[in-house]
Amino acid sequence: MKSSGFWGSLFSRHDTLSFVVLALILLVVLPLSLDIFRLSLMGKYMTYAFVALGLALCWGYGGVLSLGQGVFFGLGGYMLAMFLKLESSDPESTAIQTTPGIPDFMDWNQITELPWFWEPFYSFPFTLAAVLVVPTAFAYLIGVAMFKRRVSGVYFAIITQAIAAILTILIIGQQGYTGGVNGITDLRTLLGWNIRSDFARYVFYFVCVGLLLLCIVISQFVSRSKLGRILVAMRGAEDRVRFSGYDVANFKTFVFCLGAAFSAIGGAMFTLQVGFMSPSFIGIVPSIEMVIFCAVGGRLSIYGSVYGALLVSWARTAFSESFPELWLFAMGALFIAVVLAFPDGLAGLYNQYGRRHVERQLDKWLLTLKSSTRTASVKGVAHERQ
Amino acid sequence: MFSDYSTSELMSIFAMQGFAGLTLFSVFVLMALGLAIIFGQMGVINMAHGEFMILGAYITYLTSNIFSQWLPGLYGSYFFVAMIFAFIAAGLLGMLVEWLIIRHLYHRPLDTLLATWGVSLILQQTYRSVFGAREVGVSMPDWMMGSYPLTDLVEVPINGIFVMCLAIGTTCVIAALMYRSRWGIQVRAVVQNRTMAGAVGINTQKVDRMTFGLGCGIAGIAGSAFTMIGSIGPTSGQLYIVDTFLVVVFGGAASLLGTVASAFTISQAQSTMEFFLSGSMAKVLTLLFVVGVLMIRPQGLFTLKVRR
Amino acid sequence: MVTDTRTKRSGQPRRLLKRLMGVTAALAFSATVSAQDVNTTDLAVTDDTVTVGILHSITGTMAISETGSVQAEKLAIEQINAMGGVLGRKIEYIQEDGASDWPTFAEKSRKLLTQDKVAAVFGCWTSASRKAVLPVFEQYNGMLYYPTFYEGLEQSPNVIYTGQEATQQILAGIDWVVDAKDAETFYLLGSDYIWPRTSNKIARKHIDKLGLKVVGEEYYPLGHTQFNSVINKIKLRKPDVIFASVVGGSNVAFYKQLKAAGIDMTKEKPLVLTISVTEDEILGIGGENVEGAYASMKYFQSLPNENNQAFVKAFKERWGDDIVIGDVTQAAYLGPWLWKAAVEKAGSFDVDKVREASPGIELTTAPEGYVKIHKNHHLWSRTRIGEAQPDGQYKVVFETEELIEPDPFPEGYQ
Amino acid sequence: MNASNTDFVLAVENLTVSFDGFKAVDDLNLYVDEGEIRVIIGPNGAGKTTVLDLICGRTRSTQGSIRFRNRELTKMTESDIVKSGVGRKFQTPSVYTELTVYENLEISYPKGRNVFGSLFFRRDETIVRKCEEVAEMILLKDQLYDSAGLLSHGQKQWLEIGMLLIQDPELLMLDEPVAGMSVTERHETAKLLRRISENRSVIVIEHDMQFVAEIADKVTVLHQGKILTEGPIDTVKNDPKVVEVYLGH
Repeated sequence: MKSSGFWGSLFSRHDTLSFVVLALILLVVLPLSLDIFRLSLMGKYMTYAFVALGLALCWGYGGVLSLGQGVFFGLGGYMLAMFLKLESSDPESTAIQTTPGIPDFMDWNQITELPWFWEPFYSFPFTLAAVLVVPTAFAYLIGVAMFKRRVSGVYFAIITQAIAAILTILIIGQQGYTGGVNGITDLRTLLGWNIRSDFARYVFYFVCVGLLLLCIVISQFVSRSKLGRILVAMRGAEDRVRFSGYDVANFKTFVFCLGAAFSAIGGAMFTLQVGFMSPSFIGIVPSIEMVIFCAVGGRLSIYGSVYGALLVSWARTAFSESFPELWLFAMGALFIAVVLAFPDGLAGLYNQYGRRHVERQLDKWLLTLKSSTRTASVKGVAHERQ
Repeated sequence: MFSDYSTSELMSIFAMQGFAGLTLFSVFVLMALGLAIIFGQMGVINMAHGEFMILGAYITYLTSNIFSQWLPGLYGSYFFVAMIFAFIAAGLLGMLVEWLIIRHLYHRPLDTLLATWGVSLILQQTYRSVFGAREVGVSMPDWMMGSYPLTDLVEVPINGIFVMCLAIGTTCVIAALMYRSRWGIQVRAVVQNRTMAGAVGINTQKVDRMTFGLGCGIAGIAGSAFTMIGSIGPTSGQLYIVDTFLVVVFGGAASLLGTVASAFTISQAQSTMEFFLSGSMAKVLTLLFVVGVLMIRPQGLFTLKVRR
Repeated sequence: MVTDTRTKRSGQPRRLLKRLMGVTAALAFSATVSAQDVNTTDLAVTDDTVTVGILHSITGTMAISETGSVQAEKLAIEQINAMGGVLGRKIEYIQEDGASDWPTFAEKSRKLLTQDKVAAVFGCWTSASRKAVLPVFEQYNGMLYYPTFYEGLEQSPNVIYTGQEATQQILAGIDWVVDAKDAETFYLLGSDYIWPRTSNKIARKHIDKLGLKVVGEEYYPLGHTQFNSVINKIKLRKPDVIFASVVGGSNVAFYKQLKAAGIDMTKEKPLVLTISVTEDEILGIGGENVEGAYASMKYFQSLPNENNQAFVKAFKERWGDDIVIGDVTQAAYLGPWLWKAAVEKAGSFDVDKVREASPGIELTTAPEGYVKIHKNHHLWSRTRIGEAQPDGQYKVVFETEELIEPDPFPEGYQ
Repeated sequence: MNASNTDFVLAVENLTVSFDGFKAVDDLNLYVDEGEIRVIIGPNGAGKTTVLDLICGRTRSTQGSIRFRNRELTKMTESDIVKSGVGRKFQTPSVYTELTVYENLEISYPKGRNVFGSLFFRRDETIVRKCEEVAEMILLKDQLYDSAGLLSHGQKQWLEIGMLLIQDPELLMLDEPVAGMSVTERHETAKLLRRISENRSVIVIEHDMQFVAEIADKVTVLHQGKILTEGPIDTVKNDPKVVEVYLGH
């Protein structure tokens, strides 16, 4: 229990429970109960959970609704896809092309030389850095430009939507450099390792879970820090925060960048697990869908947003398998119902009905645990705020 | 790039290009007017706006079928009847949506976005179930097709003129309603202070419902007009939604004049750039221009500076 | 990327055996062979049924285009079943919705192959969806029958391309406008993605070879609905031919605005040569708006041959009198039949054997006439020129004499 | 504008702001002394709140200068103005209803004000003690760990004043601090203000004349964006111009 002080500062007792339950579900229950096909689907849904998590911070905590999270998801995914594409475009396997050694779609577009901005993506460390840095830097630019000018609320949402539209058109239009509407496809290996094998799928699933849990820890850290409280304060009384000496724009930019970085990680994991990246993730529809994942799960809840992403994606697959013609009705009705009846989503429902019971049980359980071991650190529990 | 053409050719091109810009302008105005009322006046982010337009288009399609089957003699005038039906149908559906969903959400504007997105999904699937997944074609009465030749090169499309007249007419009616009628005053009162408006005896619920219905009804008219220039399918509405929102936001949400001015600016920018650049780049640059201006003037082109 | 390691591995003795089996099956396939013999790779084959997959978008923006393909594939399967099925087994199908979303296509194809163990999949429409599922089919060794005319530049051992690749469609069309209409100048216009761009590239090279002139080339984003500017440019440049590969909703807008701007396609110049407007699209555009345009394709609903008359009749009986049948719908209809023929030739549902049996398969009953699978997995086919009529049908005005050889990697056009 | 250095804490000179031609504040001059409590009164729409908005940077002036300890404020960002020592309470109590009283005060404590500072901010003894001290001063010691949303209207006003106190500003601006308070609460507030002003200057906007009389060193009467008169409360109250303005409508 050495780390209880640090852990305790990040996680309340109930957060700990939520974290452990989620980790157990993702690491133990699902891998044991699902075959590899369903499990890698779960892995795919999990990549959306990164975006939803980022939105919970941005939108739930910071009050900044972005309808362009797909941009960052897509950018992260594209960064990795560029690396993988270069790896699978070695001169032997592309010998049939006019210019061997460059990605196939470039050859189709009469490009005879690798464009300069593709060059660095031969390097794996550079790519990993780019996955995080490029989307975050882009978010920073947007954030500074928007928030310093006090663009907020609906206006921000619509502008981010326009940015998503711009980027989609650009990527589709510059198909010689980007693969166009097809995207970057036919990715085979990562550092010589077949990414399509079942084994690779298992590995990616667990890597994905690991990264998601890491992002949750980071979110916990942020939300329980003073910055988290400032965000909550800002959402209610922005002027008060501003006139308490805070530069509100910086805080919004930070949380927007953090959401972008999470989305980018999700995008990169998506590329790995699905094996391609295309502009259809950058557009408006996926961006709004991700907002809806977050809303269904509970925009104010870190864990809720994750469950929201997993459940809605799962429901969509299930519905479209059994009633393909009806799933739009079901989804539409679900969104309306969530907004009208449970504005705080699943997490709100849980807080209203389940939480008290769970906490009581948890108390009881901790008490017996304590009295039976006697050695348990009292500090860890006493540290909790009342 | 102009050296290949004679002066008269150039003149005609500029004339035609100007007209193309005006047509685009009319299209934008029609798209945006309904939303300017719903979003600008009521603050509801109606993501189903495109689907309301498509409802108008489908109603037009149905009316045209009815006329060609039962009243072939009156076919030339079916379009006007169709527009009235489109207005009524979209308006009624709008009022229904308002009653079922929107009225619970006036204090949570961003949530209207999510709920209306749900509405748009449901409407899309409804259209698909009722009208089939394929696009439907609407044939125009003969007098609306073709064009009126001014010179050898310059030809003015008749449906372009029609759309333009429609846009101007609708704008005038809406402006008169909003700024000259008693109802308009009530709407603006409710927008500015819901509680106070209720206290002075305005039936705010009724005003809200009528306003939302009116906005949707105009979307229906727009959709009806778009059967002349665009496609009608279950998902066609999505094509318009981003452009529509940008026009409204760019103009300054609360101002009708702003919406018109912004439609003019964006359409001229786009059609000019389309002539010199490829279509894709023109679109990208137009959007960038709009985003850029919005960064400098976040509240849009036309908003009053008010004391807070 | 063309070589198939699995085929190499199978070796000589097996090939002989397979050939023998093929003969046996062809002689008397009605005498049911037990499931283990015709299925050594654990596909969903029982003693009386075989399961295949249908994978198209029935929701989302692409549902508009893909509906016809689904209908054609279902019709073909029903007809085959009515004739006794394949190797004595009734075909059952599992339909999945790609929802116009490429990852969903990949996900669903993986499900069909690994969960449902289908023997073949009929599906996909856009290139993007095909590109998305291709790795899945290669990994799990599935067989995809892909119906759309497309840009070429691909030749997978796991796909049979039942539509035309770009050169088949384009070269004949351009040759025809040059010969029959004395066209000298061309304006190339397309939606902004790979198929129109590749098609226009091929068209441009061919036009150059003929010593003629391209006076403009233009692309608009998918879903764009305002074409007045480009129409003005066309009026200015006065091309003899507008070579159009605009797709989807943009199509409707383009032709309506073209007509409204006073360009009368029924007159001589400029004439429109399209490679993207099938009878399906005309339904949305309205026949009177495309009247006089020429389309270069392998199939039109109005083809007069007997096969086609029977097909059109059956299709209308099954799906309603109002329905129209376009090029892709017919190509989709070929899929199950080509698969059936290959399975019967191979005497097995095993994908490797079906693949090996496929090249050389002929179909004399195809609505478009006679087709044959080339060893590059595309079809030999004729290209026709149709002139659009106000009733939404095409009148066939020209037909190539020979079957055109498919050439997905055309020398000199890349 | 060639404003010279002065001894005043705050020197507002020739300040004008117009909204689409309407001059909400018109060529205003205002000087506030060290340790002074200045009350601004005036009828609705006189431009009182706008003056505070201008000083704290919420609204940008059209022309004129605002000098705080001889530093020009008109070009500074809001947060820099706060950091230079100007605090401001809003007309409607503006507290963070989703946080506890303690957290409200802690956020206002001038430490960890930038992004990373706040991210790695750790609570320490000094801060806790300071918050408790202020809570006692504003009579909210017992509610320290309650959610601020549960406080009464008057208590919210006090909390907001406390949030300003913890920043230790040299100039404190309060917009209607006793609105919605009971008579006893008003007295408490008056006492509080007296104590606060021992080591800082305070500008108060208020309507309640009894309260004004209780606290004001000097009263400024604004009317239509201009100063009508200025002076001790008794002089001002009997000025016929003021009576005219208040009763004339």
